[in-house]
Amino acid sequence: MIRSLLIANRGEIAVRIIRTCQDMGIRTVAVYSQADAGSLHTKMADSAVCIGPHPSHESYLNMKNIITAAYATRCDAIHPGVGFLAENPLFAEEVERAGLIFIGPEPKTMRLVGDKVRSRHSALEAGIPVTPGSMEPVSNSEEGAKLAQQIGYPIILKAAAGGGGRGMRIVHTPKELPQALTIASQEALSFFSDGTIHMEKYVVNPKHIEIQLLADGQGKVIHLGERDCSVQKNHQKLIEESPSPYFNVAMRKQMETDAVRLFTKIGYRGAGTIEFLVKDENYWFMEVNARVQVEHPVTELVSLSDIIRQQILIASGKELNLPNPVPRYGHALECRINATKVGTVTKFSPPLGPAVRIDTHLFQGAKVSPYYDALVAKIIVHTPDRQQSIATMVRALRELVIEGIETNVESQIKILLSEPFQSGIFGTDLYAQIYDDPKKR
Amino acid sequence: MIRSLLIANRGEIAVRIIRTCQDMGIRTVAVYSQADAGSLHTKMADSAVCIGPHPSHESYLNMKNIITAAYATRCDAIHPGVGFLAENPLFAEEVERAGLIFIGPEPKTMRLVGDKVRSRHSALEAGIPVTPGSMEPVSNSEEGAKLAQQIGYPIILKAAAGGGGRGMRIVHTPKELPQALTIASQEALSFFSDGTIHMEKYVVNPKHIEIQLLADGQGKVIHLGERDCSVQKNHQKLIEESPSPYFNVAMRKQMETDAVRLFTKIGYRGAGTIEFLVKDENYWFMEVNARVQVEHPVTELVSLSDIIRQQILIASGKELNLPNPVPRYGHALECRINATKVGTVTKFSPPLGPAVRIDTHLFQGAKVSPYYDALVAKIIVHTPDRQQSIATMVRALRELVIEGIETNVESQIKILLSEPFQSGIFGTDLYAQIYDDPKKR
Amino acid sequence: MEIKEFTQIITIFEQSSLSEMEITSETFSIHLKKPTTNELKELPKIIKTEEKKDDKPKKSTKTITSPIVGTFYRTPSPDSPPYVEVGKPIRTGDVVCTIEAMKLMNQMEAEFDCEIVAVLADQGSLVEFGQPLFEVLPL
Amino acid sequence: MEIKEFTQIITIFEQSSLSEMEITSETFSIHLKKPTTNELKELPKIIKTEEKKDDKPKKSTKTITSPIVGTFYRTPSPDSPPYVEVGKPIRTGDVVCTIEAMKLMNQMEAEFDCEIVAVLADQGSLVEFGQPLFEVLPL
Repeated sequence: MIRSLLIANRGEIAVRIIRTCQDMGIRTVAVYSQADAGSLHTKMADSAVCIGPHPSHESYLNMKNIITAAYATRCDAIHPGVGFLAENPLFAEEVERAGLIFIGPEPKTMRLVGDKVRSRHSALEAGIPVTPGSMEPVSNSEEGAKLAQQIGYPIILKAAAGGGGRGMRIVHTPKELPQALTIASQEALSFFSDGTIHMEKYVVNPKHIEIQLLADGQGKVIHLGERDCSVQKNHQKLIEESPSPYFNVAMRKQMETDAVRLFTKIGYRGAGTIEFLVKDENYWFMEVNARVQVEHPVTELVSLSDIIRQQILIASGKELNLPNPVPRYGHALECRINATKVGTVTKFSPPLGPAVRIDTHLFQGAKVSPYYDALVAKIIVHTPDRQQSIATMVRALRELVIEGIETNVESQIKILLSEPFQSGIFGTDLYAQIYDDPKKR
Repeated sequence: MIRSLLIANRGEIAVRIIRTCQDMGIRTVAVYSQADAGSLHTKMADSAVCIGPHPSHESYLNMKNIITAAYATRCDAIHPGVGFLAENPLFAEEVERAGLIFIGPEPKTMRLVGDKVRSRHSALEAGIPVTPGSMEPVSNSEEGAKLAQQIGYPIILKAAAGGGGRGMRIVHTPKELPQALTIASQEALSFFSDGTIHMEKYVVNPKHIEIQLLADGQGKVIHLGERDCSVQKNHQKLIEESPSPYFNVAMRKQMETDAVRLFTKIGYRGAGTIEFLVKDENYWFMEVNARVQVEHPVTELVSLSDIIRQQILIASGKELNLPNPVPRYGHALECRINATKVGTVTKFSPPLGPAVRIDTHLFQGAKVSPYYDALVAKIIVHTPDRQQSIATMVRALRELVIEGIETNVESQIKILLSEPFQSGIFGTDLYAQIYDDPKKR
Repeated sequence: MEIKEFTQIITIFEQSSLSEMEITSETFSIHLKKPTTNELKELPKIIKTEEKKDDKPKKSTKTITSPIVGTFYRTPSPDSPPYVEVGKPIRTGDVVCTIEAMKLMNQMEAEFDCEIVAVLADQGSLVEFGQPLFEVLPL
Repeated sequence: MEIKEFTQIITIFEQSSLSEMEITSETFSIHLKKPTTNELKELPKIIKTEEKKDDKPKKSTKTITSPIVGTFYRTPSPDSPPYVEVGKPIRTGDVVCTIEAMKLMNQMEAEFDCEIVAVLADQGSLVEFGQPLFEVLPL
């Protein structure tokens, strides 16, 4: 039984986790870097511990200080949130070694799905299509050239240990390949301490679709449907929705079944997501996100569930107690509000009223520092259908007042009102298309 | 087609109506008394017209100024909100005479259901149980004494034209009756310009249950389930929920069917509610509320619908386009936040995050005046079940910050945490029970 | 500049409806700001006739405000001359304008002898309750 | 401009409803601002040793802050005397306390010669990163 929990994160996700803990009667301990002193999560938690100066590797990535803080404040468990240590198997092991519960998958699962090459093998073995590409690391440039010819250009190079767009290189012609391989490998080495690279077919302008899953580690795996996260800028998601506007029912059902099968096969425990690329009538496994995701609220709204609560229950050893399939209602849409210029928030007035949910750590007086993720708020709406969701989202974004910092609100409204977004027929190139980005691929 | 709409109301309900208009692309015109200059609804509407000084009868009840404002700002329709002119058939007629659409039932329906005696007849004719009592006005005190003896004490006297607890008298013994009749009649005369009184059996500590209905006036009548509004203080609702925690399924189904039958029979058009008293295995028709109600959001959340939108669509002549029966999900709970001391709001920070909806006209700097209803905010939560809703509501109320005025937040938390409320087994005496009110009946 | 003058500036600013103020001159610059988190719309004039506030010393004028919501007309009919003209004196009971509400023409009468200084509402426009219609100088 | 005049300006500002004020002239410039409604928790000391701020004129003391999160111990073992005592001088490199983190005892050493003025953390309590442990007077 988890009665007290340390949240090893900051910002809106820490606030969001604290709220569910309050709903469950769980005592909370926040941690913060000196740059985040006075941040909302430190005020909302029952107690707060400063764990280091502003650089992440000395604070939010400082395993020792975090675990010591959890231990000394008599916590039963640690929730890693999103990012930072959320997908670090070493951290999960250290937490468990300290006699605490890590809220997430088992370390060995994190290791398996964290390796792009190994996770592709698992997907293939579970009978899930993967993009054409190397099933082993690319060891040298001759081998790479041969493989690329076989797959057909454009191809994409990825760090085997990587994620989040870092260490990725898209190659359009054989001539670019040798240098791209060298650079990608160097980037992979410096970001992930592992220069291993693998190669895949680069799918141009696909849909980015992911399936949300919950698994209790006791044999029960269920899905909560898909999210469409195709609106991205430089591989960073901007707008997410569920259900996807562009999805044939048979294919969706197949992907859901595939996703459940893969998690069952690898014995997954906890909340997790399987990301797919979708183009026309094809879909390919991309990766597993072994954690809760920023965009989880859209799924919570359409399935009337609380994914953080489910994570905590699973980590407490409870069997999943949800209907299977989980019924889903209406359409939910999320806009990420990112700071484009940091500072102190001099005025904050969130949109309220019907159909609107706000996850944020902003308040009047909040300091938005340049050291961490730019995400300052998530505006999520839930209505019977996509058209109403878009209208309500525009209403909400126009009602939102944030002064003292600058944000991407106007840009988000522009996307929402754009013809391709409204039509629902668009891929990951949408942002570049609207902003006529020369980097558009 | 309604393209522009005047909202003949103020406060949170005006704000709530404006938001739906924004979602639907409808231009809005707010009206305000001089005491409400700078109020949130005047800022959110596309334009705002001052219609009089602070006394309601010179501003929010000033039909001529309101209709002239609608006419001069080229509105297509008027939404009366809750209270003020919402159930006034004369206003509806004047609005229609000016060539505008009145968003509500037809005047003749309002007249029928606004008369307690006539509406009881309609209910009986539709085969709905009514509390034992007079089916005609009580004309004199001898006749009253005979009737009371027949019904059995305690009995309740009501103004035939009344509502909202005004002009009501509970009588426990024959000795009290003559004077009670005189006073009730005088009150009825002064409040409703009609001294007609009728008599009913007084049900001690019943559940107050109401069924929400939508009717398109073209033959389609559907219900959106029930609301339990038993938590009341002096006949004023404080907390509402759906579904009711104390309800046998067969009886609920019967009440829903009864409610649909009555609205079908009287040819109702628009949104409306039928209120029932429930005790043990019995229920009795109480009255029809021929308007949207303050507590409509709990129904909106469990049915993923927008009742204001449906009102506007029905008034535009659209057929109801909702599944029948409307599916309902989970449990929703609403707490009314009332000002107990007025003033200027110096700080306002609403609870946010998962499962929470806020309808309010508060903001930092808002003036809460003593002239109107004390309701300043509605906190509504939606979760899978009642237990979670209560926990989330307590979290939300604790997160709510309102400074500069005083409110009933603490008192609401006390009710939520009380044993009888948590058990779900309580009637309209709950508040008196918790606060050990000597006026407890 | 003396402290007294600064005080005066601040007092002036305080009493004004401004939210922010900045003054720059050869010898000084001043920047003032009020806590403006949520600015309220200024209350319209509440009483039917009241002193007009103005910084400049001036003859004491009053405003005649609208007692109803309606459409403002300066003339009895489209081709008639206006009821009243700027600079002309009028007597108590003289009609100064009509305000149309629900097809009814409501004739507004002067409540005291005065001279019209300015017409503040536009011909044919919507006037709110309490909206200033005329600036007048009592005689 | 004299200090008395500044004081007057500040007093005026203090008593006003203003949130911010800036005055610049040939001879002076002043910028005043009131705290926002949402005051942030005070930042803990960021640097490991820094000047202790105090209004009263005093000998210039410094604070030694915790470089890690852990449990603070003044003694090497439960029945030993403390590493350091108030009023006693210590040398660079002397152990001043241990902080336990994940079963490891981290011995904290003085970085300069000093005298302990006050012990600021409780025996056996959790100390945060940056939390003041000792007030010391450099020798």
